[in-house]
Amino acid sequence: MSEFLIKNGYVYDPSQGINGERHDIAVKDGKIVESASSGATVIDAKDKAVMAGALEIHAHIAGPKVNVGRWYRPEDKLFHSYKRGESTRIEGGFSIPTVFKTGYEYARMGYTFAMEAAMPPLYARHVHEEIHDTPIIDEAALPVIGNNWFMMEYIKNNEIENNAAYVAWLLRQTKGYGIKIVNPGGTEAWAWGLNCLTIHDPVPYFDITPAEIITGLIQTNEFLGLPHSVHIHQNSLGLPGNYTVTLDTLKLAEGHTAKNRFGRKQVMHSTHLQFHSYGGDNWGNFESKAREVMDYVNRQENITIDTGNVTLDETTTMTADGPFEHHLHGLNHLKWANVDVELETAAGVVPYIYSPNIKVCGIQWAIGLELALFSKDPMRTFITTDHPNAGPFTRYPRIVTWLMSKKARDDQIKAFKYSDKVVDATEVASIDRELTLYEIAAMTRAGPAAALGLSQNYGGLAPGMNADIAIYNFNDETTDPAAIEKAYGNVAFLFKDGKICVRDGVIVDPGMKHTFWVDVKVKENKQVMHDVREKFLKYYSVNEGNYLVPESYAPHQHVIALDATQ
Amino acid sequence: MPKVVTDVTCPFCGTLCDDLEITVSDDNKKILSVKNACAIGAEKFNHTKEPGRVTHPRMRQPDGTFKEISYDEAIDFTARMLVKSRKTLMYGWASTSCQAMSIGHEIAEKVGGIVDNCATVCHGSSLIAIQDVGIPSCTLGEIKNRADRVIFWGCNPAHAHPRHMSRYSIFPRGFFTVKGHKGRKIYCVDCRHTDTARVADTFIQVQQGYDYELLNAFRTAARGGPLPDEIGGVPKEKVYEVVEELKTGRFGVIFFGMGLTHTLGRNHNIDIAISFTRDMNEFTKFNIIAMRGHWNVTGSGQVLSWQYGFPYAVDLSRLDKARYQTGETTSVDLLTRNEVEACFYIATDPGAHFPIAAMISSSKKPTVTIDPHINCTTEISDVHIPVAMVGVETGGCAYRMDNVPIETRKVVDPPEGLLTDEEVLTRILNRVNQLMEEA
Amino acid sequence: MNTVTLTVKQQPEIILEADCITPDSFAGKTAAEIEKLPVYQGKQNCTLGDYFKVAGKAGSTPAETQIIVNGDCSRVKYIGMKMSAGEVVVNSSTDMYTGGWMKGGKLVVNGNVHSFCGLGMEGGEFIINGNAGNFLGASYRGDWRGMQGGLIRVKGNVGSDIGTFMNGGEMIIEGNADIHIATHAEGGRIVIKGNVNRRIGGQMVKGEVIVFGTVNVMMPGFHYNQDVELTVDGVTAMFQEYNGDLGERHPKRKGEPVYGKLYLKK
Amino acid sequence: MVEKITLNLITCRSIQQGVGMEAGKTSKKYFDACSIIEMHEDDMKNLGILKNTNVRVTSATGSVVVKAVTTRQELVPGLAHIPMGPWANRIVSAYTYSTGEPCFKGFPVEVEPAPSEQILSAVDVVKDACGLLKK
Repeated sequence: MSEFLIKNGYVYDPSQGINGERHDIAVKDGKIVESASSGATVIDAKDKAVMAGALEIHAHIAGPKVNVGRWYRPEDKLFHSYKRGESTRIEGGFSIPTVFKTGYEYARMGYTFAMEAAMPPLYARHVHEEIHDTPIIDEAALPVIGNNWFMMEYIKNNEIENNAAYVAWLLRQTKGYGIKIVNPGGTEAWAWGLNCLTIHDPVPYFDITPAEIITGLIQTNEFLGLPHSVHIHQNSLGLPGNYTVTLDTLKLAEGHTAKNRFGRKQVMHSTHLQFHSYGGDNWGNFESKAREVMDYVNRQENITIDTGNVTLDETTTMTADGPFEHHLHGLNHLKWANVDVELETAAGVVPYIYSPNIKVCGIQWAIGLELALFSKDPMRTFITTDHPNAGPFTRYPRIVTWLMSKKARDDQIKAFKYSDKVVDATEVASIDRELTLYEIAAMTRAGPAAALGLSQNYGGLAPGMNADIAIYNFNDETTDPAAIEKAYGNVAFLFKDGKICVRDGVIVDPGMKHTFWVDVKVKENKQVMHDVREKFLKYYSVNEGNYLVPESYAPHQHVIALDATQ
Repeated sequence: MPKVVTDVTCPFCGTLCDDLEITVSDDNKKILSVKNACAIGAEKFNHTKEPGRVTHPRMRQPDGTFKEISYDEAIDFTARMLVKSRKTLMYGWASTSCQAMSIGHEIAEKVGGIVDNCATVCHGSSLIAIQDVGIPSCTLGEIKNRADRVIFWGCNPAHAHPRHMSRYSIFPRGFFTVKGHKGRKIYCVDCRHTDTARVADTFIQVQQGYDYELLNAFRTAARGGPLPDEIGGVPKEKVYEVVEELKTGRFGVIFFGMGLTHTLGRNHNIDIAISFTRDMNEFTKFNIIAMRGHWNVTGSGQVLSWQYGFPYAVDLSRLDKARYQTGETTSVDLLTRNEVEACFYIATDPGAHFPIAAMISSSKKPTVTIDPHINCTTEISDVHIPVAMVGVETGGCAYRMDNVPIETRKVVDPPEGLLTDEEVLTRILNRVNQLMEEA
Repeated sequence: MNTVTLTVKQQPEIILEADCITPDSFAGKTAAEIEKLPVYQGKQNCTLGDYFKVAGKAGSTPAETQIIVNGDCSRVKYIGMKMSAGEVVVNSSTDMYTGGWMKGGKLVVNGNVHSFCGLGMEGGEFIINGNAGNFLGASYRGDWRGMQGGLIRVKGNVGSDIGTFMNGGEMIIEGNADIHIATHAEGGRIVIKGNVNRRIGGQMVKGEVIVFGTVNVMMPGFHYNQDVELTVDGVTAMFQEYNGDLGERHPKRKGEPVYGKLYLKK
Repeated sequence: MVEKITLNLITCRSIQQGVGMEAGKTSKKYFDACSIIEMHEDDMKNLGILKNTNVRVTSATGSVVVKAVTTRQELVPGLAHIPMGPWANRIVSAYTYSTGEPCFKGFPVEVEPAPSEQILSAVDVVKDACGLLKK
């Protein structure tokens, strides 16, 4: 394998505390090494920013609902299909790109890892088929467990060890990475057309509350010592006044301590917090509660969050929060797709236009930015668009620009039709903070890597770590918003596993992607295996023998093996 | 010692039953018995035993007879045809694995093919409708566990999906449906009194071609609006009565088939059925599911969608973009409008299932067909490449009618020397690459 | 206004995709430059000059450019697609997508047009002096934004699915129409001087359909409201007014629901 | 009694057609299952034929000889059914209303007795139309 020496770049690596100092980075055999031999290919990174490959902690990029979003929106591809370069496949789609475009676009922005945030276990094979076909980037997927029948029965009976054995079994079956919770209890209620809007609403029939589910799953997660914490999409998403539900949920993390061998500190990752930081009690008096929410997050150190920034585009919302999508369809009357998944979860899809001419959309845009700008710990605050829910991930360059430039934010505020109302309902106009590249690196590299339990090899540039490196044509001196956006969207170089995959924004190598999954060994558990057998015989529509996702579906698999038998 | 292979998935219809047990001879060459399959599924597995299976590619001669040729010759002929043609229809895919499709798409992207699947003459209408209005739906296990109102509209599962009613929709006892059939009210809407209608509690005989009007009446009734006395032969009192019954259910579902997709209005019939389903969610829980036909037509739609964003009729003829327009890039339109220069068929038989005008057009163009058996298409093709049967002699991923992916299994060895779809397509792709490099 | 005349010199073997035949792409170009504009036959890249003789010179802007096309264009797709100004006159029948996503200017086809013409039209005037196929002034698949504005006038008959998801603009059909008129419409107006087969206004939210001739089967979701006198395209007559589609959702204005309107000439 | 009657034709699957397909397009099972037209007994009476009489079915698109039978999938008078397959497709119109989906169900056909005419095999019925059948 070839050897490289990246010279003269400004290095931003919060994992080592390197803040814009000039450092040479040597690469050999896919890893970062102390020094390169004289035969190494020299890459001149003068005036350029050098960072680790970025990690996407939460996006919907593979699987059944993503694909529904793709195929039921041919109009999203109309005049949005092209081929760039000799070695690439045809790319298509704006808000829900095809797998080829997904891999290429992440790579062009300097991303080397992406987490598919919601994998319905029954559809795990589909998720992995798409991951298999997504070029360049490493991926993993979180099975949704927050409305699972097994889980609800075990937790109701306070059987954490049984639940842990079941989760371990499920991760192995689905080649999954961790525990995703979406609208706990509410999605099961949706199977009867109902919902759980607070964490104390009882789940129909199952006689359990969302609060109990969340607490039980935190205990399960730490019992197993998984690399990632529970990853939660809270109840009451997207509704005015929901910030109280958000605070109630976040408080459930109090008193829990992370137990794992990965250096992960949080016990709860709260995702797309923008959708959960709403004040007011209707769309008329809708306002930002980002400050209240971030005040709590800043104090409570065992929580991480991601933002869910609104990008002001026409997009396609999709979530396992079935009742929310039904609610959204009631607001905009655009086409509503829904799939309830037996014993496990549900999902809905509805197109949505975040128009700069609509007050609420402007406020949502502001809230997403405020979360990042109020953050006191960029290592616990990550940038996402909850792709494609608040906007496509391909808008990260624009979000980074808004975060790094007050001028860019002011320009956008001015462009709103109801600027005054947006300003009144938020604090964004009065925030002077401009994030630095070091902070951006924390929010997109070192931070998410630590939260995912991957900081040993990913998210940093220390010798021994994986040679996933992004080099950008900008540095802390760059202030022109357009220049920031352009540079962040078109890496000068992207190294993946020590190979150059992107050069000047052009894909030059399809890379060697890895699928990550977690294999936990637990004590033999006859009870759980009996329950599995029974539920498959009686209630599932597929045989137990056909549930497993074979390893052939996980290209160049990276298995994180754990032992939870002690 | 004969061996029993369990958890076998049936490669016939979109029900994709995955509980078959198949006994095979110890040398893996013969299927001895098939358990749990319906009559059609059993026939499929048993058919492998039939004598006279074609095991070599064949090329049609000027006198109309076929001559055996080698795989190399057949693959070279195919690759040259694809490279030369400026616009090629690549139709079929419903009876092969998702892995094979993926290779086929790579070929299409190289040579400028239009990839279309059997949805084009089956549930394409449904896909158009879903693109227009979405679809509230669920997996089949949800029906088994929860449904107490089940409507079969324009479909006849007793004939087309024989185990559907026992596995999912009428008879099974589920978690919340411990009474099984007794706890469900079954409706059948059709222009014929079918075998499915016979097991329904309520049969609504609609005049052929009046489903859109009848569903419009259902929607109007659900909103409490006035109706004319009779709609498509159904008295308005019946409409009001049925809609009220549906509202009192806890969980309803509509299964629909080609009685809606093939009749006047096509996609609009599905569109309005979906709209009715959506309306019913204001009163109770309601879902709708298409009774997809071929066992992996859904899979073709899925793979095309994640690779190009469209579920069928994907036009890659411009090489640098993927386009889609049903009515333009759909097989029957392409053929009857003479918009393609060559035809490549795989894993289906348009000769038997396309209107004859399309096949007359096809027969005038260079044509290659990949299929395990002799059929109506192979006999009017220039080259027939026989392959192993997917789901019987080789495995691979398939998607059920509710989009749940299930692995099909290899149960027996294919006849000596026979390649799989994946192998043939890979060799065609390699040959295409070679020819293009040479050019 | 400057005029460019295109004359077919060779028929395409399969079908020609010529989205460059618009005042927008011609503006500011000489005949020689126009000849070099790209057209396609499947994967084969060709130039306009391969198939058309080009004479004259375009104006400096689209608005100052007129294009006259002579010769058989019945196998040419996309003429006038996305045009924003100027004028195109085709003295022939044309194939699919003629005037698709048109924004302004005037497009005249002295012949028939195939399906998907005037798709997603936003403005301008589109005159078809023959018959039109299906999906005239409809939306692209999946899009809820059909015809938004402008005028389409058809001298002859039209196929099915005209004005699907229509949101604005006007369509005047002087002949007959087949099935599915103004399905899912949320605005705009369709006038049909001849007869209609079936399924007018199914799932219509708002908008108007006015029929002078007969209707084979009425939608059960349309309910007679009153008789009204209307002046339509210069003709004043009495019409029966129907509200519908009563099976569909309807917005409210001042507390009262707003319906789609169907007018049948008495 | 009339010389020919006009019926509304639909083409659908049947379980026999499914079994026949899997038995093979050249099999007797397929031929028996698909080279038929299912009619109401009243229509047969009207046409003066008994079950299992060959009839010629003609649409605006074409014409095909099949055998008239009755069915458990009860039809109303005036409605007829040919199982989907090459025989049905000789008379199915390829017009798709620009949706891709041909007119498989709901089109008028004329049915007339043709007791002395032969029913072509599945492959031949297609070859015949394509001009590839050696006479």
